[in-house]
Amino acid sequence: MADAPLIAARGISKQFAGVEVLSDVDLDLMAGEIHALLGENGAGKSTFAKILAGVHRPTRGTLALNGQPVEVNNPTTAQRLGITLIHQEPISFPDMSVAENLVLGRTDSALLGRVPWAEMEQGAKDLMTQLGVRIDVTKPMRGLSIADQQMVEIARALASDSRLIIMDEPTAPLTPKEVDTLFKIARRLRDEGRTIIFISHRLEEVQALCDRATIFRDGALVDTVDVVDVTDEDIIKLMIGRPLRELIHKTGSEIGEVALEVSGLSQPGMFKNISFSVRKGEIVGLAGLVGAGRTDVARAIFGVAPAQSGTINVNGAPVTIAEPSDAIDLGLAFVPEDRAVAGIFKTLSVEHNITATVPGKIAPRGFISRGIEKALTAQSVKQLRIRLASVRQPIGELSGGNQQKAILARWLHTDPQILILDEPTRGIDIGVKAEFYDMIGKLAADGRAILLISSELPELLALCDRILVMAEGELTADLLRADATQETIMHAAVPKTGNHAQESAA
Amino acid sequence: MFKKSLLLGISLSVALISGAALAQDPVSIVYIPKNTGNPYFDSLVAGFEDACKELNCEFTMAAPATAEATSQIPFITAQTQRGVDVIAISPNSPDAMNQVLDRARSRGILVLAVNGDLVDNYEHRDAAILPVDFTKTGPGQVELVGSMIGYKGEIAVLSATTDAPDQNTWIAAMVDSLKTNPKYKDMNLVATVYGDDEPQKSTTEAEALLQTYPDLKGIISPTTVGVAAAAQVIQSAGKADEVKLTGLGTPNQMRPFIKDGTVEAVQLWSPYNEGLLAAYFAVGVKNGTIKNEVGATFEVPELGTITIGEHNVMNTQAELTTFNADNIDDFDF
Amino acid sequence: MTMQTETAKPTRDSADARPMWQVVLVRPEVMTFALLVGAFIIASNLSPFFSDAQFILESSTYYVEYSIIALVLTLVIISGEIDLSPAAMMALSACVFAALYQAGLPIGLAMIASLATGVLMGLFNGILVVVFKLPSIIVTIGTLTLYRGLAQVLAGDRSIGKFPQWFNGIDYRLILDVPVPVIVFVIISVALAAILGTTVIGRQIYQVGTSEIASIHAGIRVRRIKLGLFVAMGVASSIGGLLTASRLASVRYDMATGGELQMVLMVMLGGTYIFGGRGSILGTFLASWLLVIIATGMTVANIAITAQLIVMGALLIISIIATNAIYARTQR
Amino acid sequence: MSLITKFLSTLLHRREAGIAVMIVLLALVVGAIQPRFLTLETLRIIALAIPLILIAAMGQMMVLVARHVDLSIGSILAFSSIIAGIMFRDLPDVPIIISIVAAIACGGALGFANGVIVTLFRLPSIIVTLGTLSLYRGLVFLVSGARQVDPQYIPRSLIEMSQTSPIFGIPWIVILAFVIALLTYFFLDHVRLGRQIYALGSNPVAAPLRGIKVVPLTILVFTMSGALAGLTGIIYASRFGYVNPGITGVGFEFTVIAAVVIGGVSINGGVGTVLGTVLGVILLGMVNVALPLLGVSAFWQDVIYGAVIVIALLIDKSVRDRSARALAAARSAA
Repeated sequence: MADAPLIAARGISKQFAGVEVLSDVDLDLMAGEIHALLGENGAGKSTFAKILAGVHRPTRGTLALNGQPVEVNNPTTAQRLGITLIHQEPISFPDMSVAENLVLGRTDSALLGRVPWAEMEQGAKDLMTQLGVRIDVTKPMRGLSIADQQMVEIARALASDSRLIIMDEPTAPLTPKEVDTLFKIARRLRDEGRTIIFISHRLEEVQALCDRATIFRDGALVDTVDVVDVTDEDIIKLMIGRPLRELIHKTGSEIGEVALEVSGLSQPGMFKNISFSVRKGEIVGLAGLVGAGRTDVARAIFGVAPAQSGTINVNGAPVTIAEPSDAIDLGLAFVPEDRAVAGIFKTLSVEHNITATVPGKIAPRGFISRGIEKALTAQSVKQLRIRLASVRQPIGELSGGNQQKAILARWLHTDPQILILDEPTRGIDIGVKAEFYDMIGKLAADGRAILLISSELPELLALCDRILVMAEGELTADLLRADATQETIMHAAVPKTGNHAQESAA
Repeated sequence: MFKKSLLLGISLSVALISGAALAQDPVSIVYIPKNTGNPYFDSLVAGFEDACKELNCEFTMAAPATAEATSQIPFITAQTQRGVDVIAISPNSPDAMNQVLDRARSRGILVLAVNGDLVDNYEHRDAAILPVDFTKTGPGQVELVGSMIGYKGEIAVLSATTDAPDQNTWIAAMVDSLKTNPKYKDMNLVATVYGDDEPQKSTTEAEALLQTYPDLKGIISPTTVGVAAAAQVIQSAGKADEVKLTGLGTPNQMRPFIKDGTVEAVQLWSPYNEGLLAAYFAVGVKNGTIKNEVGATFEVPELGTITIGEHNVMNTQAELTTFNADNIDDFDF
Repeated sequence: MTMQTETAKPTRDSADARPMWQVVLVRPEVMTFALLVGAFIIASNLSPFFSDAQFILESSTYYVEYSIIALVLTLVIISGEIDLSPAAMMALSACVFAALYQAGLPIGLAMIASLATGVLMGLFNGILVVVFKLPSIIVTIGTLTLYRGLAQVLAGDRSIGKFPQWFNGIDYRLILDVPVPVIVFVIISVALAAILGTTVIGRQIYQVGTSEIASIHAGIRVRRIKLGLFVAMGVASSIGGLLTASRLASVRYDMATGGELQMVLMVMLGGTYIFGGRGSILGTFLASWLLVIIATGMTVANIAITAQLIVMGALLIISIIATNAIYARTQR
Repeated sequence: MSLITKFLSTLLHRREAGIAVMIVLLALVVGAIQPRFLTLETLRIIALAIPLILIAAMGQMMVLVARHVDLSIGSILAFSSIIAGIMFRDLPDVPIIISIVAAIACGGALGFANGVIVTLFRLPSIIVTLGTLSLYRGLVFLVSGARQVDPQYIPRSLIEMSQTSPIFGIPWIVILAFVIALLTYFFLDHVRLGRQIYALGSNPVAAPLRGIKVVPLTILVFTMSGALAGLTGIIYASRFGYVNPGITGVGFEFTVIAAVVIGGVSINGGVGTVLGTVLGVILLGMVNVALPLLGVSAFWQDVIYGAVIVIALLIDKSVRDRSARALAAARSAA
C-alpha cells in the first residue's frame, strides 16, 4: 500500500447544535480495501461516513482524494467524485421503477434531455446481470425487499463507477443467504480496485470480510488495525474502553409469579404464534435480527398495534389491550426503540415529558397542579440523576442519555409491574449505559417483570435471566442464562428459510 | 401620534353627525352596490356622481367583494359611524340587513333601496328607487321575443338563480301573459332553467336548452350574465337564425352580438338614471324640498315628473328601453 | 426555575436554558399584541370615526362568529390537524335549522337539530381523518365543498327567515354595553384557555400535536382527542351558524362564504404553529381583535375592498412566516 | 396465464381503465334516460367544456405529483384573463399574441411567487396558496379598477378560437388543450426534469440526496401551474367573451382538484398520469353537461365535487393499504 491513499481525512470534526460528535479524525482509506468502521451507537462512525458522502459538512478538517484536496459539499458532489453511501434501509423513490431509481440524479445529461427509456432499462438489466441478481427493473421500487433495494443501490454505485462505496450496517436486515450474496459482490468490487467502507456491529462479519478496521469511541478515532492481527475481544475492548461485563453488576432478584404471559400472538406479515411468559423479578431478553419482529411483538402487547389473534394474560388473568392506555391501566410500561419519534415530545419541556403518563397524578381534581408536577419532576431528576439546565427547557436540548432517563422516569411514575424496554441503551454514552444497567437490575430486584429487547448480545447475556430469540416473526429459542452464548443466540436468530425476492422474482 | 382617546372619538363623531344635519354642509351620500366589479353598477354610480356635481352633494361608493347576503353589513355600519346623511344600497338580501338599516335610520340617516327593493321589508328603508314598474318587465320581454319569432313556437327562459326575487316576479308575469293574452296562444314556454349568474353554468344551461329542445324558437334571459352567455352559445352554434334571443342586458355587454346579428334586440333601463334620481330625491328630502310621502311629486331634470308610489317606490322610466342595431351606439354603460 | 445556571461550554449532556426575558418576550403572542396596538393607532389616524368603543364592539359582532370557531380551530391546529370546512358547516347547520323551522318544527327542536347536524358533520370529518387516516387538510377541502353544496341543495338560494322576534338580533342585546355574542366569545375564550392551560386534556392536545406517535406510546388516547376536536368544530360551527342566523334574522346557503380563510387567519395571526404542538388561545383572542380592527378600520376609512383582500392574504402568509421564524429561533 | 387474462388483469389494475369504464357507464346511463345525450352535438358541448379544466388540471397535476397543492389557480386565471382583457381594450394596437403571452407570463409570475414563498420559508403550500387566493383576487380588482372588460374589446379572432375548427369540427381551444396535455405527457414521461418532479413527490427527503435541486424544481412546478392557469384565463376570455374581475375563476380550484384526483393523481405525491387526468377531466366535463340535460339542479354540482374528492381520497387510501398489505402478506408467506 505504497500509493497515495484514495481518501485522506485530516482533522475531521463535527458539531451538532454545539455538541461535538466527532473530533479530529485522521484516516487514510486505500484503494482496493474493505475497511470496517466500528464503534458503539453514537461513537461517530456514521457521522464520519456521512461526511465522506457529503450528507454532512465537517465543522473542521480536510479531505483529499488521490492526494488532491476536495470539498464534498453535498451528495451530488460526492457522487461526482465517485463516492456512494448505501443506507441500511436504502433511500429510494418508491413510486418509480427500479431502472429509473438507478439513473435518478445522474448528472451526465441535460435536465431537458430525453429520458432514454429503452437504453435505461437495458442498462439496468445489464447491471443486475453483472451483480448476479434477478430483479425486474421495470417494477416500482415499492415492492422490493430491503436486500434487493440494497442491490439496486450497489448497482447505482456501479453505474456511476464509484470508487468508494460506503455500506452503513447493510447486513442487519438481511438473511444469511443474502449476506453471502452481498459479501461475494463486495469482494468482487474490491478486486476491481474499489474501496468499500463497511459499517457493522457484527464482529464475525468484520472478520470474514474486512481487511482493516477503524474503531471509534465517543466521537474520536481510537485505532486502526489490520483485521487479521486482532481478536474480537481486542476490538470490543477498543470499542468500549473496558470489557462490558465490568459495567454490569446484576444483583440477584427473587423470581416470583408469572406477571405477563402471551400465547399464540399473531399478526400477519409481522409475527406469528408468539408465546412466552415473564415472571416477577425476572429480566427476559428478546434477541433477534433487525426486522425479526421483536418491536412488533412489543407494540402488540402494549396495544400500539394490537395483534390480530392470540391472548395476553397479566398476573394470570386474561386481558384485552386495545390501546396503550389499557396496557398502562394494567401496570405495563413501554420504552420504545425510536426515542426521537416515539419517545420524547421534542419541543415540550422536560417536565411535561416526564408527567405525560400520569395525568391523574398531576391533576387530581381535573386541573393540573403545578406543585405536584414540580415535585414529581424533581423526584425523577434526583432519582435518575438527569442532567439538565432547567426542568422547563425543551427535552430536545438534552443529550440522548438524559432524554432516555426522562422517558424511563415517565414510566416509573406509573409504578409499572411489567416493563418492556426496546433497545433502551441505543445511542447512549457508555457511562450512562452503566447507570441504565444498574437501574434495570434494581427494577427487577423490586419484583418487577422486565422484557428487554436488545441487539447488543453482551448486554443481554449480562443482564438477563432468560433470553428469547426471534427470527422472521417466530420465536425460535428460549434460553436460560446458563445455556445462552453469543453463538447459541445467533444460531437461533438466523433465519432458516430464505425469504428473498431474488428467488421468487420471475 | 396617538392623539384621540376613545371618548374624544365618540364626541367627535357625535359632533359630525349633528353638524351634518345643519343644512349648510353639503349632503353626503354613500352608495353600496351589490358587489365590486359589476359593470352594471358603474353606470349607476356615474348617475350619482353627475347629479352630485349638479347639486353640490358629497358622494362616495363603498362596495363589498362578493354579493353574499352579509357582505354589505359592515359597510352599512361603517357608513353609519361616518355619519353620512344618506345610504343608498342595492341590497344583496331582502331581509338580512333589517337591523343594521334600522340602526342607521335611527341616527337620522335616509336609507334608500336602489335598483332592488327589500321585498316585504319595506319598513326598514325610507324609499326605493326602481328603474321601471317591475310588473311590466315580464310582458315586455314576451312581446319582444314574440315579435321576433312571429308569435309562434317554443320558447324557454334562462334565469339567474332559482330564488332570485326579481327574476321570479318577471317570470311569473311572463307565464301569466302567455296564458291570458290570446296574442301569444301559439307560443309555448317549454322550460325555465337557471344559470346561477355564473358564466360557466349559464353557458352549460344554454347549451343544454338548444340540445334538449331542437325546435326551440326563442330564449328569454332576464339577467345580464345569462343573456351574454346565451348569446355566446348561439353565436358558437351558428343558430342565430333559428333561435331568437332576447333578455335584459347592458348595451356594452351585448354590443358585439347585436352588431353581428346574433341578437336582434335586448331590453334594459338606464341604471344611470337610477343614480340620478336617487341623488335628486335624497338631496331634496334632506333639504326639505321633497316630502317622502306616497303620492308626492317632484321634478328631476331629464326625467320629468316623478311620483312617489305605493311603499314609497319611484321609477325612473315607464317602459323598458329596447336596444337594437339602430340605437345601441347611443348608449355606453 | 433557576436563572443562575452556570454558563458552561456545550457539553454532551444538555444545552443551556434560554434566558427568562427570551422565554417571555420572544413568542408570537407578543407579535400579535404589537400588531394589535399598531393597527389601532393606524386605524385611528386613518379615520376620525374609528376610535369609538361602541362602534368597534358593534363591528366586532360581524366577525365574532368566526372568532368563536377560530378558538376551537386553534385547538385543532395545535393537535396537528386542520379543518377548512367550518364556514360550510355554519351554512349547512344554519340551513338545517331554518328549513326545519320553516317546515313547522318548534324553534327549540330546530336549534337542537342544527347542533346535531354540527355534531354529525364534525364526526364525518373526524372519522375520515382518524379512522381512515386521511390528511385533514385535503379531507376538509372536500367536505367544505360537500357541505356547502348540501346547504345549497337544501335551501336553494332563498333567504329563509321569519323567525320569532326573540330569536333575532342577538348582536343587539347588550350586557353592560357589550353585545351578547362578544360576551359569549370572551367566555369561551376564557374557558378554552383554562382547558388548554390547566387541564390534562389541554396538555394532551399539545402533546398530540408535538408528536402523535410519542403520544400513542405514552398512553394518550389520540384518536379520541382528535375525534372530539373535530366534533367540537362541528358544534362550534353550528353555534356560529345560529348566532349568524339570529344576527341576520335570516339564513341563506352562502352564509359565511370564504369564512374559513378568516378563521385560519385568526389562528395563524395568533401565533399558532401550522405544524401543530404550539399555540395559544390568548394569541387567537388577540388576533381576532386585530382582524376586527383591521377590517373595521379599513372599511370605515373607505379603503377599497381591493386593498382589504390583499391585506388579508398577505397577512396570512406573513403571520405564518413570522411564527415559523420565532419558533425556529426558540427551538434549536 | 393466457395473454387475454393477463391483459384484463393489467387493465383492471390500472386506474385509468377504471375511469374509462365509468365514462362509458355514465354515457350509457345518461343516454338511456335522455337519448339526446348520445349525439354528436353533445360531444361538441362536452368537448367545449373540457379545455378550461384540462389545461389548468395539467398544472395542478404537476403540483400534486410534487406533493404540493395550488389553491390560487382561480385567482391567477382571473388575473391573467383581466390583464389580457385590459391590454386588448387599452392597447388595441398591440398584436393579440403579445397580449396573450404577457397574460400567460403574468400567470407564471404569480405561480413563481407561490413557489418562492413555499420553498423559501418552508411553508405548507395549501396555506400559502389559500393566502394568495385572496391576495391575487385583490390584485385582480386593483389592476382592473374593479371594472369589467366588455365583450366588444375581446378580439373576434380570440373568440373564434372556441367556435371555429381547423379539422373535423373540433374547435381550436379543444385542440390546444389536448396539445398541452400531450406536451405535459412528453415532459413528465420523457424529459429528465419531468421525472425529477415524480422523484420529488415520491420521496422529498431523498430527492436532495440524489442531487435534485428541490427549491428551483418546486418553484418551476408552481410557475408552470401559474402559467397554465394563465393560459386557462385566455381560454376563459375566448369562451365567455368578456372578463369580469369579480366572478372569473371563483371556485375554479375545486373543480380542477376534483378532476385531477378523480384521474388518480395522489395527493401524497409521486403518483399520477396525464392520461388519468385527461380521463378525470372528461368524466367531470360529462357530469357537468349531463346535469342540465337530466334536468338536475346545478346546485348538485358542488355536492358532486365534494363527494368526488372525498371518495377519491378513500379509494386512493384503500389502494395504498391493499398494496401494503399484499406486500406484507407476500413477505410473511414466503
